[in-house]
Amino acid sequence: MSAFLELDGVTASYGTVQALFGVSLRLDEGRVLALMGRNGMGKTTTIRCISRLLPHKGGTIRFRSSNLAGLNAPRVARLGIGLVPEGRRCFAPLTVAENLTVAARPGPWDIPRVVRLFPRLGERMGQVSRTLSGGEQQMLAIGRALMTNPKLLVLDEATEGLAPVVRQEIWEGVRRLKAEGLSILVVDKSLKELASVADSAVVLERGQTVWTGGLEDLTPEMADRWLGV
Amino acid sequence: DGVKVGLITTLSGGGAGIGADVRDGFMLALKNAGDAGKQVEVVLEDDQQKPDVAVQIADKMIQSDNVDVLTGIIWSNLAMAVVPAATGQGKFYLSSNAAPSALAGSGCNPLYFSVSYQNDNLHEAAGAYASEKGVKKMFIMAPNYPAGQDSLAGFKRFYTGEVVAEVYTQVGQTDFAAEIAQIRASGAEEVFFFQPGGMGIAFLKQYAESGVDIPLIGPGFSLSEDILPAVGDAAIGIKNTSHWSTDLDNPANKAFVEGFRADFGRFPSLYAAQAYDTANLLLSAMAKASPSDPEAFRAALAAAEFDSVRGKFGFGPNQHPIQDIYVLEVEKRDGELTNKIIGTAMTDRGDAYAEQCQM
Amino acid sequence: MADPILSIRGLKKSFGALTATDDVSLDLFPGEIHALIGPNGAGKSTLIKQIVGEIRPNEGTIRFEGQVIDRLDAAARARLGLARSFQVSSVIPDFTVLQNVMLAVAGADGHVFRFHRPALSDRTLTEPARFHIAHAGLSGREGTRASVLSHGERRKLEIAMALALRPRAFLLDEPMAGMGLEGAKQLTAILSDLRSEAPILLVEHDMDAVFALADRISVLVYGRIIATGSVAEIRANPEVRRSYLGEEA
Amino acid sequence: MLLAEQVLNGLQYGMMLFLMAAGLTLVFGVMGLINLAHGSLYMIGAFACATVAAWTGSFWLGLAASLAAAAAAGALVEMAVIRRLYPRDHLDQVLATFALILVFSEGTRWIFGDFPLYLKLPPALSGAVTLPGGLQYPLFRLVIIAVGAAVALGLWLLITRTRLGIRIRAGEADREMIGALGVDIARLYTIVFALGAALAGLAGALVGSIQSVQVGMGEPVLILAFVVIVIGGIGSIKGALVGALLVGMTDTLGKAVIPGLFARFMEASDANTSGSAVASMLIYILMAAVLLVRPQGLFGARA
Amino acid sequence: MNRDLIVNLVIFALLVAVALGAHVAGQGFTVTLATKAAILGLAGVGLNLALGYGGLVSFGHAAFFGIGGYVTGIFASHAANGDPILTLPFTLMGSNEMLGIWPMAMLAAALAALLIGALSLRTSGVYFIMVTLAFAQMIYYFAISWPRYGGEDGLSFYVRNSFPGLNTFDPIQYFAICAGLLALALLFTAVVTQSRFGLALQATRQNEQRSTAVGIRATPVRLTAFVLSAMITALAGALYADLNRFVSPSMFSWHMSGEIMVFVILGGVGRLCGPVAGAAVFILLEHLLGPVSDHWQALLGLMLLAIVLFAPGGLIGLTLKALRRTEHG
Ligand SMILES: Nc1ncnc2c1ncn2[C@@H]1O[C@H](COP(=O)(O)OP(=O)(O)OP(=O)(O)O)[C@@H](O)[C@H]1O
Ligand SMILES: Nc1ncnc2c1ncn2[C@@H]1O[C@H](COP(=O)(O)OP(=O)(O)OP(=O)(O)O)[C@@H](O)[C@H]1O
Ligand SMILES: [Mg+2]
Ligand SMILES: [Mg+2]
Repeated sequence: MSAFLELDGVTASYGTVQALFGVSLRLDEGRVLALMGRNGMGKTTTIRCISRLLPHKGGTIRFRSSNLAGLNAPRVARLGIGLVPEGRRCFAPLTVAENLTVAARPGPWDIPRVVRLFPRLGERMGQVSRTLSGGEQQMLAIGRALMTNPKLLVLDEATEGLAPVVRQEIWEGVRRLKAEGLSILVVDKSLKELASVADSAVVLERGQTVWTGGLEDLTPEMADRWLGV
Repeated sequence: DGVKVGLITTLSGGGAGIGADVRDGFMLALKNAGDAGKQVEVVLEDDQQKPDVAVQIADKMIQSDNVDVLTGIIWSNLAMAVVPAATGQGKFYLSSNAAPSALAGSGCNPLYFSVSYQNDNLHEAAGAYASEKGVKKMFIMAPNYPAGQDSLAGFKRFYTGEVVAEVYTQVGQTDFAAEIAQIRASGAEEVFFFQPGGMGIAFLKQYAESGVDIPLIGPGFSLSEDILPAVGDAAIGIKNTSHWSTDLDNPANKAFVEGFRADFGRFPSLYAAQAYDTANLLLSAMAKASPSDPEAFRAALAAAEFDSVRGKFGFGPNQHPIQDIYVLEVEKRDGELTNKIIGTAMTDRGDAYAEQCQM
Repeated sequence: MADPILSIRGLKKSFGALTATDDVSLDLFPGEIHALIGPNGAGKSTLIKQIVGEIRPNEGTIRFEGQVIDRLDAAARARLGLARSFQVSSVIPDFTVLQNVMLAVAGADGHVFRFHRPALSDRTLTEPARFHIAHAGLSGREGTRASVLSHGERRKLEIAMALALRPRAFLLDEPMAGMGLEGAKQLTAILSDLRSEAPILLVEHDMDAVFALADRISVLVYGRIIATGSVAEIRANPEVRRSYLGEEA
Repeated sequence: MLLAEQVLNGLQYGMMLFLMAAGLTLVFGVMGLINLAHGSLYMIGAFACATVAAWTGSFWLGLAASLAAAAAAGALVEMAVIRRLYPRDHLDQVLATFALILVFSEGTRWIFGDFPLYLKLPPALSGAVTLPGGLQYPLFRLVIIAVGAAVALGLWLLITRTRLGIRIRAGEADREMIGALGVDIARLYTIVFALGAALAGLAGALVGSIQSVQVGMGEPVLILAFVVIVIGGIGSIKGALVGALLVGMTDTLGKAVIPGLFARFMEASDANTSGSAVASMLIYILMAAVLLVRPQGLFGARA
Repeated sequence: MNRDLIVNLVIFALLVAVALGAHVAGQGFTVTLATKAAILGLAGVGLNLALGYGGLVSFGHAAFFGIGGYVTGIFASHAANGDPILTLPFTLMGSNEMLGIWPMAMLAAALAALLIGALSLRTSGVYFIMVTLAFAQMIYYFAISWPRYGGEDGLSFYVRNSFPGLNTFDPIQYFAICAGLLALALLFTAVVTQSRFGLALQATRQNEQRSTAVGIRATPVRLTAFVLSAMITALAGALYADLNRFVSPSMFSWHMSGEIMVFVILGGVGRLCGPVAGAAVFILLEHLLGPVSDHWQALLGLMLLAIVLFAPGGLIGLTLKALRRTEHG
């Protein structure tokens, strides 16, 4: 069976500065993959390559058996990748409702369903997102990605800045989404939570894949070496 | 041997049409003069209608091209920059259009000749005409800059009736609804307006649409042949004052108008006529003297012995024209709009500033 | 107990119908880390913005070292020694890490109108700046432009700039966010040492850090402080557990 | 009566300004592009209308041509030039569109010659009508009020009520992100830019038919359009409309009233010149005053 | 030496070399063109301090350029006719000494900039662009219709003002004066932008919120930069007036503001010699294309377009990039 998402030896640079030196990973349909590594190791850069915000230099990226090399960001997104980017990036001058509808595509996720997940957003529908609290913006970013009804959800530190109860709800939601068959690529710092949802993990070190396996196989020494715990 | 002429005029932007007439009129005269015309070498440059550019071009023509004579400037504000620079460096300047009052009075200069008309003249003539016609109440209007202020002052100098309203519009204004409303409410018998270029086109079109039927009178260049096609039939019948017209009956003018139409396929405007006269004045002086002998050359110019398209033509003490000024009316001739002469507003008119000139 | 360094009384701020800060009173004493926790949108950042003078409260008074600072603008408050970090990193993107921190040093010593001496060779700027960069765990990145830092590195720069202000009080809005496990551990150690220099008002959703660091915790819900107490007291508070901590108590 | 007419003139002039600014509201206000060549697109519309009307004798065909020509020029400009500048500093747009002004102005003169063109209203729109109250008022000025109002309503609906509008605003806020969510913003931008250009062309044809159709006609339009949009608050259609009406009223009533006021305490002819000097500064004084009180314009969101 | 410094020196040296070469070859007018480039470059250097380093996109710098010019014109014309410029509150006589006129021009512009800046800096972004434009337009319309100094016709003063020990009418000597002042202004800008003040100014441009949070109030910093910038541009205006022996309201027009801005962007925003390169190239193109075709402005437009599209960071950005590429092999 060919993988749902597969990266093989991907390299990439920002201008003249190389950031990825060979990232490989594989995510099968309906699974959750954790992407891990210390600050500045290339997690976000990898995600930018997958969603074509940064064209990669070498290696291959395949998603649902298309080679992504020649495609632009909107095309790839329409193939079914929903991105929750690092730093939220809500559309500041748009209201919550507009943020949610701006890129919505038909499917099970609609506004009522997002509001059921994040009741707080329901209370703030008409507010421009610039003035939302940090956590509210994070909820909005997740809701916005879900509204595109993706096949692959990419979460880059999506629980950053959320209150513990909400964070628990998000993880609960992730588990539910996984149960519904959605594939998920997740970057997060909470090992405990990742362990409970991720089927496998990839660790990056200086822009390179250094380890792949089940999270339960990650020994404390490895965690200390690569993640600093 | 020959004379080198620096022709500085506007060849780009909105004023390029007038510049084209100046250039074409000047060149036509040289062409018509045959061999004599070949003695004149012309350096042509675009002033972009910017005074600083004009003065730099003048410097260049004087310092690098070694021209003997400069001419061609259309706009007063450019002339104010260039004329002192040229005469200050010992070069002749023959104005083919702009002749601001400052250069006619205390600022006059032996090396500077106006071959056109002193700026106030056409406005004065309009005032004289209105008085003579017995118009008792006039509404007068011009843009708010020196040429506009001079124009209304010039009009009032010879107008004896009552000015019911004196309105200054904004330079570059394109909508005249407010002024037209004032005209309608003013109770004036006629309206004198000075609106050069695009402002004039816009005003005339809007006036025609407004349903106000108070007659208009303007200076000739507000209804000259370069803009009449753009105004269209709305202009027919409007009176204006000018020292020249396409139908002036003299041989020089016939040759000029026909030659111009044949070469360029349009009626010449007064700008073209003045440039044509300027070139002929220059040629007449060249026949008698060389610019290298400024005294003699100046005397030869001052004699003004050439066949002007205006018929009789002479200079006053400040080297500005003394000439007749006519009343014209816009008409359609051969399917094209132009002016015809319907009367004379002033005869042998000089200007109001000559006394202040000490040369 | 000593006098509070920062003392807030009856602070109120509304946005239209929403009361984001509702009659909040709070003290920050020398040597303490006072954590402010509460659900998303409770008004924590809004409170910090009012303390630093970025937005004006509708009612209430703020005293800093005994002085009423209600009328001072944000820059003046910063120069009095109120340092803040931003919830969303806010740095000077085209400056290097070093220049960013130098700017903070220059701002703190108040001598901005010097036109003559090149800043980069001014050791009164560069030396403290390098020290704080090292302290925040960014050594080796001095010459890197801030815009190319990774998210976590930028958070560290944010801390270095706060340190460089040599403040009399720190107001930190979610400093741990985005830090990564290792960074969070380092930062916990840094903050723990810092409290002897100046007290900290710490807004944070990372409960590991809060429980490890806080001397006192206040809980803000819908703009109101519903509880203040020690770590143990707050962990035990059923209301706080229900509305905020969930399983993490 | 005169005052009533001047108020109507102010309203009409305001609508005319709005019409001239409408395309720019879309391109600059909503998409956030500094397009100095807006006046050139206006000029292209007028020239296309005049030429086609002269060929075919039909103003209406001319009007259609003006929309088409301006839209085509707009689309071309967007695809060939503007598109490459999105990731850059706004100032590069200033330089690029300044260069476009030169190209368009001289190009137009190249094609159409040095002289102003003839463009006249069709008989159906010309002449004066008598309003209730007995006021004679030019029909085309009423038409401009109507077209201006229709354009305002249409734009407002487009921007606030359609997904296209939301997407464009999102693209302005974060172009990369909207792409990552699957919206092909490049194509949308081309469409909207062309639409803005078409509106500029429409204004050029309509307004040009009662002003002069000549090279350089777009320059005063450019500045006025920016003034209108900025007074109203960038990005707000309602703001642009209110801004336009405010400027129109101020300008018209200023010209009508100020010289008279000055005449009360100075000599008549001085009052006329200095009064009208002040009147010509008035809209800039208005703009400065509005922005000093509300730095984000009347209806602008706080920056 | 670093690359930026070399590029800056080369640009300045080129300008001087062109002028000297033309002088030796007896091409007086080319010297005048180089002088014009130096003067307009100087105006751009002024604007660049506000726009490039401070992010203050002033679309009203023609106001200061024109004030510099008019102060020169007014002093010179009063010197010629002997009337005092002012009798109240103190008597101020005309002058034709450049060294006396320049400080006056800069002072007048500084006062105007203080007022305009203090008001305009309440706004930011495009609003700032438009408020500065508004103030310049007010001055422009005032100048057009104010008859005292010629209104739209402008003011001629026939002879260039004098400078001790030099014959200012000699093109190369006048060039020397302008180039000397340009060099001083460049040095001044280089020093100021490297200083603490420069650090603060550039910080407020990029992130005002952050600057405030470290205790730096943006407005005084910006206002200072705006005033300094206006003074440099006014000096350029004074020199331009003397170059032409003539001033007119077109110096105040928005075209002028736009042109100065174009020089800055063309050369490279926030680059020391950017405005000089921009002005020089613009003038060179204008001069070279003029004779090529009647429609040279279209060609000029296309050339500018090509530069924006293919040279991000302006001419200097392009040069630096090319140098970097050759260095990397
Ligand atoms: N826009 C950029 N330009 C240049 N370099 C960049 C840019 N963004 C990131 N980098 C560099 O690329 C490397 C990888 O960064 P990336 O953002 O992928 O890290 P990360 O693993 O997501 O880190 P974090 O946990 O801090 O978010 C870092 O060294 C960073 O400095
Ligand atoms: N300018 C504003 N206009 C309207 N509502 C606002 C404005 N600023 C903040 N709010 C609202 O006020 C509430 C408090 O916001 P604040 O940012 O203080 O929350 P917070 O406690 O910091 O939350 P988080 O932990 O998610 O960062 C939120 O609901 C927010 O949407
Ligand atoms: Mg990251
Ligand atoms: Mg917050």
